[in-house]
Amino acid sequence: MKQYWKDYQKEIADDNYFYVRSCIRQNFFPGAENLFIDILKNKLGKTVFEDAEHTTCTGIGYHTDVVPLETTMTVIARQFALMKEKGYRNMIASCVTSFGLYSEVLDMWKHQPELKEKIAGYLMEATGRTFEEPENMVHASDILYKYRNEIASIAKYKLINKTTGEPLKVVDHIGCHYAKTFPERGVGGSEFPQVLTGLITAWGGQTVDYPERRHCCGFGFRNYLVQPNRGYSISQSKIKLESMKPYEPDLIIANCPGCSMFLDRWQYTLEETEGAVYGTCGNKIPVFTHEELAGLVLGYDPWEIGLQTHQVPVEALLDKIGVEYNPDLKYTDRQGNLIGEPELINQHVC
Amino acid sequence: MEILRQIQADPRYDESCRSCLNCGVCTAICPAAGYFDYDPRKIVNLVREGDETTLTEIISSDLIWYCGQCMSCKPRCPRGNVPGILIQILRTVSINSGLFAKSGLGLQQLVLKRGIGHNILETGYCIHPTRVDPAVHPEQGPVWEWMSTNADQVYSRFDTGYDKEGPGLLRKISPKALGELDRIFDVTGCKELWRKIEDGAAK
Amino acid sequence: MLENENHRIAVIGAGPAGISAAVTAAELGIDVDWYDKADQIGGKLNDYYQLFPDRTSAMNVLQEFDNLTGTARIHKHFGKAINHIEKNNGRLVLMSDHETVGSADSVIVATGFDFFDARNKEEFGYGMYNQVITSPELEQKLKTNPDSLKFDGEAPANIAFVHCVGSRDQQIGINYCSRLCCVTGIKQAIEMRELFPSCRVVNFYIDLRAFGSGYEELYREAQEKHQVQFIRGRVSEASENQQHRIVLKAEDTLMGRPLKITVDWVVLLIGMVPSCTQVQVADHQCTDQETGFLKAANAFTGHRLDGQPGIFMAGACGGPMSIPEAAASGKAAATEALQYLINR
Amino acid sequence: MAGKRNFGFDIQGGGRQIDLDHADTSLASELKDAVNAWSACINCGSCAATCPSGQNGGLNFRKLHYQIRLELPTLQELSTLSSCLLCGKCQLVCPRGIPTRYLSIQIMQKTKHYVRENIPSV
Repeated sequence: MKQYWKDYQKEIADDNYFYVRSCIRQNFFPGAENLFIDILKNKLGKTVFEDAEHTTCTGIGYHTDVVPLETTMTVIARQFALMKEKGYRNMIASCVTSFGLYSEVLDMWKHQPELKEKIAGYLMEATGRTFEEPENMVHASDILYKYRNEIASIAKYKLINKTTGEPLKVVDHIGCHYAKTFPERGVGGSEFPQVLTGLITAWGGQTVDYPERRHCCGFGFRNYLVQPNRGYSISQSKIKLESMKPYEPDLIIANCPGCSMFLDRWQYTLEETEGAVYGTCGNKIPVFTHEELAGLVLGYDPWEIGLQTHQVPVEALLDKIGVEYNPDLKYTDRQGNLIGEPELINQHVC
Repeated sequence: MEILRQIQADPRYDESCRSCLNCGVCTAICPAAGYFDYDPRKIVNLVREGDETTLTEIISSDLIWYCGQCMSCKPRCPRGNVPGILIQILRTVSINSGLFAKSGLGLQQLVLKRGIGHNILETGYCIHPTRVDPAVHPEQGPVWEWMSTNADQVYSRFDTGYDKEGPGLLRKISPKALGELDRIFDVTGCKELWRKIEDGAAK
Repeated sequence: MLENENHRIAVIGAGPAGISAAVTAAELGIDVDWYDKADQIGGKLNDYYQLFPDRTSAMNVLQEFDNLTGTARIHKHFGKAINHIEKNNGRLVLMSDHETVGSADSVIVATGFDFFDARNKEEFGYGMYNQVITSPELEQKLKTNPDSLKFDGEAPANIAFVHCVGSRDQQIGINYCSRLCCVTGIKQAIEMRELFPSCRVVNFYIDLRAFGSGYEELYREAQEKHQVQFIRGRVSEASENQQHRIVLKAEDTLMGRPLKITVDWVVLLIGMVPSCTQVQVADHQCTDQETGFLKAANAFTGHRLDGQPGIFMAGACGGPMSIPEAAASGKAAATEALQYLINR
Repeated sequence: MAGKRNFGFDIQGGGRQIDLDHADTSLASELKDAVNAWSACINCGSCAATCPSGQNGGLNFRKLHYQIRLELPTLQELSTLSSCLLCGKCQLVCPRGIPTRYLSIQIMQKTKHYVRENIPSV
């Protein structure tokens, strides 16, 4: 008989990582991945390698049914081939859907070795490459979970309200493809994964358990990507936001780039269409990725890690924690010149 | 080939569609079932009944296009079924048979293929800042509009490698890598699938 | 009948099957060495409130059982779990961990079952949410402290029973049906309606297996007389709201629509699993590979364990079983043991 | 602020979910007192299987009865009962002895008002 899911722990390699990026994270959270690499290299002293030749895993194409299974498998085999060529065995995926898909592919190959042979043939034919499966395959949030206490020991800030001394109330949202597809591959299993809760509590915050905690953010692939279908997508986020609202969370964190983006953007849309606001004091709830949360407690500059690319403004939260920042640099370029400002959304002060 | 045999020939079939208890745990937490007139439990049953006329009907209908692929159904099923994966199979068979074009939602495959599909082969990414047009993405809000219109400056702030060859944020994927992707798409039948989507939609 | 008057039978377990086996053997004139890990007879019967289908008091049944056990031929050795049987020169040696406790010419294994640990079904939040309890816990509350079933000092407004928890579920590696949970849920639903007449009681089931004598009648009584609601759909997840009530999601499969309900109590009807103290027989695996319960050499004809002369099984160590079934099985095993000693 | 912009899609849904916390069971309460064995149904479907009107689609007596016990059906769902011929075949086959023909009449009578109020043309 299986163990209790919440006790489930998985093996997370301790160094020498091969990092594969996420399409959505790069687009919408452009500071997050470089921040993650920087934390690994410069704060934790790890070796992490990014190969310029790696590409999308085709996950969004696969889940929108425009890329067939064997194509996706072969593209994934190509990523494995790059990793092997560079001498790495431990893979970190930035994207939760990539991670889920890598897990799925590895599982199918385990049960159907002839399929793996077939894919090896395709890869050879198309690229002349050969691959080996990674020894260790994790999601980026797993790494931060593994080193959460080390990060806490060098953190500049805690997830604590500076004025009241109370821990911040943090909603954790786990991307569905992180553990629902393979519960044993997620820290803590599929029902109550510990991967983000671990970060929140190690860094001084308090997790919020609300009824729709396990509900999907509603990305739904084709249900978002085609404009008239988006009602499905926003309705699911609305279910979550309405359910968490009474708990007055200070912050939402998500390990999936899609979830992070949708929980951020749909708050804007819901205010525009229905006048609904889910945070306190008439504010929306800031949404962070796991890298951004780590960066924040480690004292990185909020604008250097990309918090200005969020639709929900983060300043009220930064003030609550006591994070130092220069408001004048929010919308500037690398040289410090103002790029121009997005249309401002009202922000209230409690 | 009969529809049922095509479904059963998919390597994902065995892991997704065993016998069903009709307990409804899948439908209970399915985001699509709360939103559409859609019931993943019934899909599993229809496939297991295996009636060709019914199967032809469902793969010609909107019914198979509601699922959002979150896979919330997977960890709960007491028989280890995965309706979300069965849906992937049904969609594949629907496209291969051309029947997808009989459904309004199925026909959206053309937009998705020309969007996501072409993005992958042209940029190496499923999505790219230059291809998320604020005009058709008003819900992305003013910050995205700002990022998208000032992409070079915004993205370069975080990585000078933006849109250049070499590692880094949204690097330009090399012609060599794009060439490999293109050949993979050829060899593994993706281009063939795309032809079917274009042809089916044209009819 | 028996040529050698010194033959002894050991009975391991003092639940309904063990009681019945020990009493029967003693009545037939054989000395019985009786073992149980607990200090008293009755096993789980001690924890029950009322028994289905006729709601007999569990204590009365236990008292009646106890009255039968006072014969001189029964020798109680309680407070020690026998977990291993060795063979030595035709004698069966009883071991507790690695210590020899006794020996016998024939052994009846009646070690019963354990309840499924509901924490393994994490989606129901058992062990996390106070308002999620199991059926034996409800039984205990009904028996000793019905007041503890109030919610915030008031009669609960809604109670849900969740069937098939730890049964018929590949996710936790238990594919068999525990059979008795259905009727337990029906009985307890009635008890809750009687205790709190204003309370809505809903049973979430996949198939209602009211197989025993009087069970179907009890089901109908629950529906008609007590207005217990039955919804055909397995609960998919339980979560806690701000008032610490439990929100359940299921599909009403008869409507073909998802369904949501907020309740004050969730009672998980947990299934039966092999006992952690189930006896291991030396040099042989007598358990069913699939279920882990003991398995008779030929379940159609008797209670003999395969390849184990003199060892018999009785009751729920062989799989989910009701109390009358376990008692009958204990009686049958005792007569088979006697037959064995005569024919030996 | 609401409705300020057209986003190209509608926000709705959730209507498929049966919400037992807020379901209207007033009709069920009335019927419970009026009809013997009201709650004895085991959803075997014998009534629907033998129903002449049900053969043509529309009315599913088993489902309608079940639904009323959960929530108030929509007008459209209730109006399917208008095709009931009151032939009583359902009553002959019910294994739990529910007086289904009488039940059908009772549902019609008790919802007449409701149906009239909501569809003025009826």
